[in-house]
Amino acid sequence: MTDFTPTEMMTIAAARALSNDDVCFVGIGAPSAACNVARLTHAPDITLIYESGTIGTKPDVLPLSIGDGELCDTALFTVSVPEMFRYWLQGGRITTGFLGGAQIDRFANLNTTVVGPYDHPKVRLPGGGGAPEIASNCGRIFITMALTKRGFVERLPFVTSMGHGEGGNHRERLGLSTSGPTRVITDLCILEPDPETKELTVVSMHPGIARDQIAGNCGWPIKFAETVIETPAPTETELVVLRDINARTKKAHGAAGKEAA
Amino acid sequence: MTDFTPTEMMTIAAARALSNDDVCFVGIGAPSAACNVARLTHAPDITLIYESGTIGTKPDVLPLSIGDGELCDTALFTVSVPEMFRYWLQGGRITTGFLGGAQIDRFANLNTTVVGPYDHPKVRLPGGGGAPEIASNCGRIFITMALTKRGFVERLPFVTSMGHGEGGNHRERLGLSTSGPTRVITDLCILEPDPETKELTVVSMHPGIARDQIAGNCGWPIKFAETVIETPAPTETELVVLRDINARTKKAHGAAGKEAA
Amino acid sequence: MARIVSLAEAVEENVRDGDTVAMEGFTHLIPYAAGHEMIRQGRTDLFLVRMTPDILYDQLIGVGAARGMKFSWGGNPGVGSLHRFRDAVENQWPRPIEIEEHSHAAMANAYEAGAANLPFAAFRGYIGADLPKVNLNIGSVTCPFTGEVLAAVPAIRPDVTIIHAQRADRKGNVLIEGIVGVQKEAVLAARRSIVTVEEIVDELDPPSPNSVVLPGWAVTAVAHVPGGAFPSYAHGYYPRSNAFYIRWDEIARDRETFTAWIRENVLAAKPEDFARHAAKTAAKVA
Amino acid sequence: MARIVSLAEAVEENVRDGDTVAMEGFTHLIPYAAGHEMIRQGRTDLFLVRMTPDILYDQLIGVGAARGMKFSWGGNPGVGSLHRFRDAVENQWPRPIEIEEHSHAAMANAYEAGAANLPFAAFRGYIGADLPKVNLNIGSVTCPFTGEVLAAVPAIRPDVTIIHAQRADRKGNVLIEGIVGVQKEAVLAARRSIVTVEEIVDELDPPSPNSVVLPGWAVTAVAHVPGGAFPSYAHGYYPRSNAFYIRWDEIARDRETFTAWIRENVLAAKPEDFARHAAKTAAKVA
Repeated sequence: MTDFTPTEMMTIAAARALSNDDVCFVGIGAPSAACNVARLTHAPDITLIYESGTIGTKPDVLPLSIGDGELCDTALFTVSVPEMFRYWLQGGRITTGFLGGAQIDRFANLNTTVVGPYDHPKVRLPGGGGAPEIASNCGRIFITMALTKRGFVERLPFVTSMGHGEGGNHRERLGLSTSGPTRVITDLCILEPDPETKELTVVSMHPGIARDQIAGNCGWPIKFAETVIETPAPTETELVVLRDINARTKKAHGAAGKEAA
Repeated sequence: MTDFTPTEMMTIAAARALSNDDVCFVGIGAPSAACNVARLTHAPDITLIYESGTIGTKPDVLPLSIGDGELCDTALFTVSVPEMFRYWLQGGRITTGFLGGAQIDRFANLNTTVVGPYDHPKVRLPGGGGAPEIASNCGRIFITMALTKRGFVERLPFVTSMGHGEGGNHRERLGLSTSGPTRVITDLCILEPDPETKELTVVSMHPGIARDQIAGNCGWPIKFAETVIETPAPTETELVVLRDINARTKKAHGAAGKEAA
Repeated sequence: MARIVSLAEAVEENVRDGDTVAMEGFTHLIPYAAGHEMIRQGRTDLFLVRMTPDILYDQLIGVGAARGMKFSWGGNPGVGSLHRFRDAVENQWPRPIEIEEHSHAAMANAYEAGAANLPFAAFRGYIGADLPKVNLNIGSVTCPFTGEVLAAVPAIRPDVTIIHAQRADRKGNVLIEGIVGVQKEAVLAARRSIVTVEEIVDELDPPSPNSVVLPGWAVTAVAHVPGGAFPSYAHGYYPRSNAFYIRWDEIARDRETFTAWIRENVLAAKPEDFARHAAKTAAKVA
Repeated sequence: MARIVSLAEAVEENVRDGDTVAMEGFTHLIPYAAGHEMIRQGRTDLFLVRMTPDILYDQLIGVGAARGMKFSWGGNPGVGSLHRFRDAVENQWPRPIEIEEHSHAAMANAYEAGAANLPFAAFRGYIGADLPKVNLNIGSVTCPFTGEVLAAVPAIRPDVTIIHAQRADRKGNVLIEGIVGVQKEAVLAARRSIVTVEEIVDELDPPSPNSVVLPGWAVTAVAHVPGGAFPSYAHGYYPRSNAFYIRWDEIARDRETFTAWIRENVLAAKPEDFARHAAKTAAKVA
């Protein structure tokens, strides 16, 4: 067994959650790496969609932006952004949406908008982008974020996209028939909403991680499921595929750098 | 001067109403012939659009249907039908719409739906197709129809598409800012709505046509403008162009006929 | 993921008696072979949806397969009436038919709304027209910002949509080119879909990254039926048989000639017979 | 009919102080050269509209050209914050900026409604999200058939839309390929439009009949600006300079380095300077 970093474990755990039949709406960063590792390992026929309009894309290097040329070059086809949001996302054709965020609460609501009051923010974050409708229109949502006290907070200053709202059947009460966040994959553990309360609960801990390490990195008193398993360590294949695509990506973006103005 | 038929005069008079700057929504039959004669004579840069989605088309032979392959082959580009009706027609980008119909009344309302009651029609006609929205969304409407008592009627059994409604400022009252029918070109004469009442009024009579011939072919007591001019007879060029395109069309559709099942 | 099957299998599995069926193709790429297969399999009580019914629906109505039809223009393009449609509406032969009539703009918007998973479509339409007086499915909606009142129609959500396209690859990804009509919207609006194609190829190879493609995972069944759009046409394969459209006027004018034509050309025929039309026409073009 | 003019002329004639200006391009084909020309011509009090503001609007905001901005994601893609945007929102430097914030779905639908000449767009959105609490331009509309309540936003109707495209012909017909974003909708929604292009050719020659084309009569001005999308990219011409996006983080972090960069690379530069980037990058690709 090779050594691996917590981020590698997070990406690989996220990749494993995807299957061959998934139609996946991919965000930039960790989700993009996870989806492409899945495609290059156990889910070769997975359909990857980026909100720039590229459908069925198979990038050889990970994009820096959501609309890198590589995504279009390797896509089955590319549609306009209005069509993407209307026919494909709102149309209910996406099985799995991947989100990340600056902050998350215990019901998997996300904030990527502001820290502080909206009108006089302490920190102005980029905003929601596709997240509010990804969160409601995809069959289910996976979230990847490193587990930190700054990120996993007791109360969000702003709900950019809804997870399970106030918990319980809040989604149903708002007329939603999609599942919402079913899994949060961090660098230390995997969380899933409790079936009843919908509060995020640790269901799997990554190899070598202790309970107090997890509790100490979370902004609320985190709960553990009755049975908590150990996340299987990355396999040799998974690590090689991930490191290869990361190396190709670094080389590609680095090369591009040299000729830049 | 060559001899010409009333239908040729009608088509050529309609063609003359179009200019180089027009973006024209073309119907099948007489409108299609008129628009292409205009394009092949005085308006080479006219933009012709057929509701099948073909934009900037330059057919060499006239289509039998609104979606013949010739229209797509010679178009600048071809869009989906929803886009055609949303971005291009409703978008307000069409200067001139061409309509015909089974029946018309004195305010240039048209019926192509039923003769007799809607629920138990004596004759079931094809229906409106694009007409209701062509009539309201184009900058102005031209209508071509042969002048007959069956076609030009006192009262329509069904208003498929609105012309000037009950006359006067009826269009404005309904919130329309487009001009509606500004000219009706028949095989005997040209009619235009009276500036005040909007009642169709004869403004030009084709060569050799007498007033009582016109009055005798109209289902309501038809009015003549204070000054009625004579429609200039077709020129040699106009006739040659019209007859050429008709001959090419007949040949093309005839040839297609021989191999049919 | 689309299954690649025979046309008979595709219709057996996906079209049920009583279904709301949309068969689209705006003059181009009309799925005639699929319609004939439905007649052969004796599907009945169908609610047919199509902007421009034309000969295909004249045939389905004439054999009594339809309980109703939603449409916006019911004629034989450039030729005249649909005699079987008229006979059904005017004389209830061979059975009465319920009609829901719209404008093209309404139908196009309603399919678009269906594809977008919206319950209704709003548009600037029907102003001063009589259809809203006879069609309860034409309503209105008020803009919450300007107070303007717009026409509204319910989204079209067929049980099954059937279209014809140029080609598919072995994963069931479909390419449509030329006059693309409302086919993409009609497929995406439906619960199930059948696409008949001229060719099945190894590589789909669309000419542009922005070509009109339906991915295999958005289609239920793909069937290889060369010539399957005849007497309509397939851009790049064979032209429209305008002559057959003209001939249909005689065939359909009379109940007996119509019934005889159906017996001979539909009931006693097979999907493979369409290949003959395609090949024949293609040869003329070349 | 589109006039083919210099970029300076296009901006002089079509962009006015106080205008609502949409500059679109979803990562791809972002009209940087046109933005720099607006800065050189000193346009001010602009209300900027763009789904993904990115570096282009960071520059316009940083020089104080904008009174407001409507947007849905204001970051440097894959890199981090837009420092000039943050400085304006957090510290009102160099002037306060009014923001109207939406989701991508809302913006895309609002452009689509603008292109379709509708006053508003309805969509399934913002459920359980806080934006409707802080943005009065998010309303709702009720389906007249099902009673369902949907989110609604006003259509976007810019005074002027500016985009970059691959090529135009001499009549001003424009071809856009690859990641086409909302550019077509943004142009059709606007009163006036400017398209900068990599090439002007004799024959537009789209690869498919269904390619994304804007006809010359739907465009106000076309300007030939090779490389005009740099550091964004033009599919088929030159790739995105991801490295410049990364470098921007340092340049923009500090008011002085930003101002110096603008002085040197915008105020002292010309549209023709973009050709250098394009050529250089293209050479690397070949």
